Amino acid sequence: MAMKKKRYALVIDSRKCINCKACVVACKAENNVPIGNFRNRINEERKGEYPKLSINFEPEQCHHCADPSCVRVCPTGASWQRKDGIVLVNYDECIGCRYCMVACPYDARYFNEAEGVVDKCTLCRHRVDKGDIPACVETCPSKVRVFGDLEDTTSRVHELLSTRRYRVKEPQTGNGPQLYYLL
Amino acid sequence: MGTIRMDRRLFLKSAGATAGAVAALQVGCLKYFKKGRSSAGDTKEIPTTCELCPNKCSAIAVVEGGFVKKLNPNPENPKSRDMLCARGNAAIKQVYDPDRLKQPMIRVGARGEGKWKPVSWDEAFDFAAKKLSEVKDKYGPQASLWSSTEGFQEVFFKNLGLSFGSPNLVRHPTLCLASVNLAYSATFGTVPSFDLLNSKFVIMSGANRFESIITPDTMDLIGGVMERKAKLVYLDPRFTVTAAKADEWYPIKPGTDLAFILAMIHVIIAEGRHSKDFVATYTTGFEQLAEHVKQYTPEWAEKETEIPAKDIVRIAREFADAGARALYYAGRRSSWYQNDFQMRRAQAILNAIVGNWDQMGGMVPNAKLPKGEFLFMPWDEPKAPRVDEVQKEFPLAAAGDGVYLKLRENVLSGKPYPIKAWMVYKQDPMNSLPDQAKTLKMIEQMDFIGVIDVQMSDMAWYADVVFPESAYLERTDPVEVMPGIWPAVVFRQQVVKPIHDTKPNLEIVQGLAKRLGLGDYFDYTIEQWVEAEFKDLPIPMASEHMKKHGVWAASGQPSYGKTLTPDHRFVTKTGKIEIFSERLQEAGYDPLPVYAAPVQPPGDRFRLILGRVGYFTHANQSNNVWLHEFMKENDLWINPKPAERLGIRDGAYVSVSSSVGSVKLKARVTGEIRPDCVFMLHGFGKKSKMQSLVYNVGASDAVILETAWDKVSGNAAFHETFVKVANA
Amino acid sequence: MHEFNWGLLIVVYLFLGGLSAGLFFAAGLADYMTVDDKPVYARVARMGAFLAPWPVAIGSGLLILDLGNWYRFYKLFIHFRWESPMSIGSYLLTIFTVIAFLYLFAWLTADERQWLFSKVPATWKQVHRLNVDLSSWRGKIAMVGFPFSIGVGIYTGVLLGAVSARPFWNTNLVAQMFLFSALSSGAAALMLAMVLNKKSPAEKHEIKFLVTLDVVFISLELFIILPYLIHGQLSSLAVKQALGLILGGPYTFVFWGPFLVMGLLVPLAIEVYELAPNIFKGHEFHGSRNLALTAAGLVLIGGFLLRYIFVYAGQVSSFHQMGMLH
Amino acid sequence: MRNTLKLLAVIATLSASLAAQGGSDTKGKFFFKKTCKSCHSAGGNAKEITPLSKTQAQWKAYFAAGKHKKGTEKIDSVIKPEQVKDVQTFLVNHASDSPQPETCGG
Repeated sequence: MAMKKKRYALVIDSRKCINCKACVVACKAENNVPIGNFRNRINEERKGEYPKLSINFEPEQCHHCADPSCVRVCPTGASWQRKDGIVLVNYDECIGCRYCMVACPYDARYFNEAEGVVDKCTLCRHRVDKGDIPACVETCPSKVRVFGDLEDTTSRVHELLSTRRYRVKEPQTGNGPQLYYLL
Repeated sequence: MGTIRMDRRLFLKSAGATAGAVAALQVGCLKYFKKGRSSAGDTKEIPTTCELCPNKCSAIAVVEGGFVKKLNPNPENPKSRDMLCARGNAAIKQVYDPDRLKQPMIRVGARGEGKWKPVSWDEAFDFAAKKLSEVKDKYGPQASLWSSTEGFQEVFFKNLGLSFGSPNLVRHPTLCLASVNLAYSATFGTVPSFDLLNSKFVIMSGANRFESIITPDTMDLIGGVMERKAKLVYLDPRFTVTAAKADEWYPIKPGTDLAFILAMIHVIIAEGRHSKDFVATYTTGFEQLAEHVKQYTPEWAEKETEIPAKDIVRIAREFADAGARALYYAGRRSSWYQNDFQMRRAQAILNAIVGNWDQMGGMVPNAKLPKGEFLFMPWDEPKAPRVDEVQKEFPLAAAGDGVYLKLRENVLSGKPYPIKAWMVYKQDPMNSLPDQAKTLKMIEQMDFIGVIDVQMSDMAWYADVVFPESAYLERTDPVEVMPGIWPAVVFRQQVVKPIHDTKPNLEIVQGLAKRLGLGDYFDYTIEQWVEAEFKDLPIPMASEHMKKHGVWAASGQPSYGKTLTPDHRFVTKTGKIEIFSERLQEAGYDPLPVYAAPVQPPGDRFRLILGRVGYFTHANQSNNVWLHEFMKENDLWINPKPAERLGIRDGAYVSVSSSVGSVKLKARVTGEIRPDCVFMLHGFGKKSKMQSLVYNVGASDAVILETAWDKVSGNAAFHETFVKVANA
Repeated sequence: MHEFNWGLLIVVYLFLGGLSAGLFFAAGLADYMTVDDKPVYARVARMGAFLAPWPVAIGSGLLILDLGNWYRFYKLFIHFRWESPMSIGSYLLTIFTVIAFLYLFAWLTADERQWLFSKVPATWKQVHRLNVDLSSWRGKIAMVGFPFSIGVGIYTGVLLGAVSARPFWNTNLVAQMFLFSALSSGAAALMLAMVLNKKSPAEKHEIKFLVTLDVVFISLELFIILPYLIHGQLSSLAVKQALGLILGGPYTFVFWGPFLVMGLLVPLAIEVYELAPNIFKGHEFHGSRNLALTAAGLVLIGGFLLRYIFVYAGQVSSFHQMGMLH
Repeated sequence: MRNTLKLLAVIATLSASLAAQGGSDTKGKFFFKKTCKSCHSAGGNAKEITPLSKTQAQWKAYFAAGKHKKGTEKIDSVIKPEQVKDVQTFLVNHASDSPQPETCGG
């Protein structure tokens, strides 16, 4: 049976992010992420002087890039990418050289000390493959993240990217990041 | 103490590891490590209800091989808006926390020394019953104090205290939102919900809803504000996340919110922008109000609040123009000053005169759902009057909740009668009451202290016996109707069997009751109790439904305006919305809110202001390993100007002292706070070594907060402490 | 605080890999240098051949130890990933190490070979068959080894330079910089060894040869560092900000002081001071042992610091504008 | 059943003394739910009644009159005489104009 081509992506409305960390803990539980390591995070930018101030939050995790540098530099092919765009680590092939961590423009990977391998956001592939959405997307109180298939023209991500202005981070690295930040 | 560390990861690893060569072992681990990522065969999904904050969101527990692997939000509950916050997600770690109380323990060293003897439940019950009986025999049943915080199983604990014969139940509201509840009750006869999902103009002060706790209000408002459907004006001496997201932020002078509100009312009435029909039909006392607020001009308020008069006028106009869909938000935990009740009353009045009552986008009286009740055998009412003399000192307050700080004063003075035994359920007075030294003194004068808790709180650390309660994921609890705009029924059922030698509160209460000769009053099981409650629910096959879904919500759109019929009787003395309150007047209080300027800190002092961050909020969660990662210790926010004057550098330790105590913590020099205040977060500096992540780390605000309370509600006033800051 | 994924072991490894490449290159070059068809630098070549394989062998060992799962290093050789510098580098490094050992073997005297094989049990017949004289193959081995030594020298730079995520690294000049630094380190190490060899002290013409080689390499390195800095300043904002790490950031001191001045300019000055009178005025070459030792030592420290600065500063550099708080 | 028997035994011994004094809110609630609500509930035989159905004064007047079923029978023929005071206490305490501020939980 010919499967329709898929391309998963996240659309992020950072303005709604209040740094509540629900996504971070949900990810930790869902993926058994060790203490001290994180697969996703919330970047924080504080500016100004009293009383003219601003704070911006920006959730970030693996961008599941179109041409991921982590996959390119991996010497054993442990870092790989599925056809639907999800970038993964094959833990049996990973030798723990950490080249991919150095090569990721988004610092999205971490080294699992206990296992000696590099690990990262899997976009909750085990949930996604069952038709669910990633844990961070699901739990978010203010629904900052929208998950979906860019190839599906009826999807919410497709709609948002067609109708709203957005940016991607660090496109100059040539990675083709697939986390879309709404403006 | 010989305890087995039941960390989940460790367990999984040891389960996955097989004996063999080092490499084989590592490969074995890795195999398991991978397996942990995909669902195993025996996965169960059990709906339950979160207990980590009062919001009670619906969750679905994913259980694999007897372990709670994940909590997912349950979309069926409209009140949890298909989310779980950081704390809700981290509840798993409450179960598998190595610091947890794992068996009953009796103190063997001095109080607070931390020497414990693990005992059987029988020993613990016998010991506590003996001590309680001794106190009862010697001083009477009223010499026992029963303090607790809301929770589905709190009812059993309260009933134990009452059936024991003590009138002295003291609950958390006067450390929380009693002033709000009393002010709205006094005005509308009820505490309404705020329809933030549909409001157009919201003013918030004395609350920090995008940062301090995550509930539906947070989500509704952030959606509205960020999608430009609602405007948010926010007053706070500190630049919080809420301030960052608000349309307008004013660093108001602390304690002057009432002046701002009165000036708004002044403008609205002076310009005739109030909802005249609504005021005429549903309220009483508007004329007195109009006369009363004449003195409170925007120009006067500017001097008090430091908010420009022109902005007050503009905000008042915008607010009144939004009318039915304007809201002055009531706040949540919100007891800051000694005039807190009157400040909240003024908010209520402001809301009333723009006619947002029972309107879409306004304040909506809570819809309720019928629920069955398990009828247990009633006991004699306790005969003695309350030790905190609530009826005399705070005639309008909720007597059943008590007034905590007044109670502590009376216990310390031994008047009107001595208190010699203290039972505590799910509460940590050591950290939730100001002036920890006084609480310690109160502890010292007890003949007996028993604490029921999931973890070794600071209060438990000073107890004589601790009864380990099962975590919520290990219990079945009474059914709860959650009134609101979208009322729902939620059910908390056991997800996993207790992993330690713990018991649900009901069984702890029963164990004690049996030995106190009160067993007959608790002669039922949780299943009987729950089935009785299911009976009157408006749900077909209620029992089956609730066990399968964990929640039931009334479907369809909320119906606004049910109370907007001329013959509707508000639960007030006059049956109307009471702008002018005769009841307050009779009780000797101002019938309309009268402004008195707050005392300002002398030159070398700062006003200490407090706050919460949503991934802890309550002091009992800072030891959760998944949450602790976000903040390892609390710090003192201080504006760069005074910091420079005092030579305080960012990140250096400072001492913060008030008239009652002194603490040390790191300074955070930041422009995100007014120069006349300093700020610290609640929940650190624990004294209990079984809160290992936060033991002696950072500082507890309770140590330096002074005792002060709101005159009408008795609610603790948490922002009335002036502190000196110096390099440590 | 930024987390360093690569630490000191990687710095040492990059340094040692480069050092071997430089030693081999200098040794091979010395072997080829003849005056009137006489191998006047044979002692230099032999010393170089003796030293060259060890740093890279130790370095590779360190690299393997630095892996999260060291026992899986073999996986590097069951895959070939042409896009991954590390994959290419692993093969390059292995071939180079084999050649370097072969070259060393070719420089052994008959006595030395006999001594070596006397340690092998007599029953290991297959091993004893390897006891052959390769001295006539030296030139050929060196010739085959040259591109691999250059390759290893460049590889240590390409490993970093190929990472587009790190603006501090991601310029074409890093590879050359590392190569010339490697070659100069090799020459300096060889000089150090020659001068310190008490049994048969280095002769002036040998020192002159190595000093000359070093002056050339240091100069080339300087001519890469200068455009690296200028280029960076004129480059995109991210690269410019990344250069801030050495132009007014945490690595400024170590870059300008210990590395650039002490590790490059001072040894260059010493070496020019030694060489200039000889070249320009025809004076006899000084050949001061102490100055040679000082210059060589400083060059080695400089070579190490270059890698230290690049490994650490590079990891700090990022395109990220926002803070990295979790 | 066992519960009820025990209950009756206890009540019988206690109620006489209590009825004389103020009356018990807790017991009143129990008797109200047990006795009155069996008819006066949604879908029951009679009109639904809650404490909020009347004001404090109205409840007091109702019990002073002591009539049930529109005056056709005496209240203590429906509620046991010794329980009337408790029920009255409960209803008055929770009447529609009772100063009972809402609380949090419990």
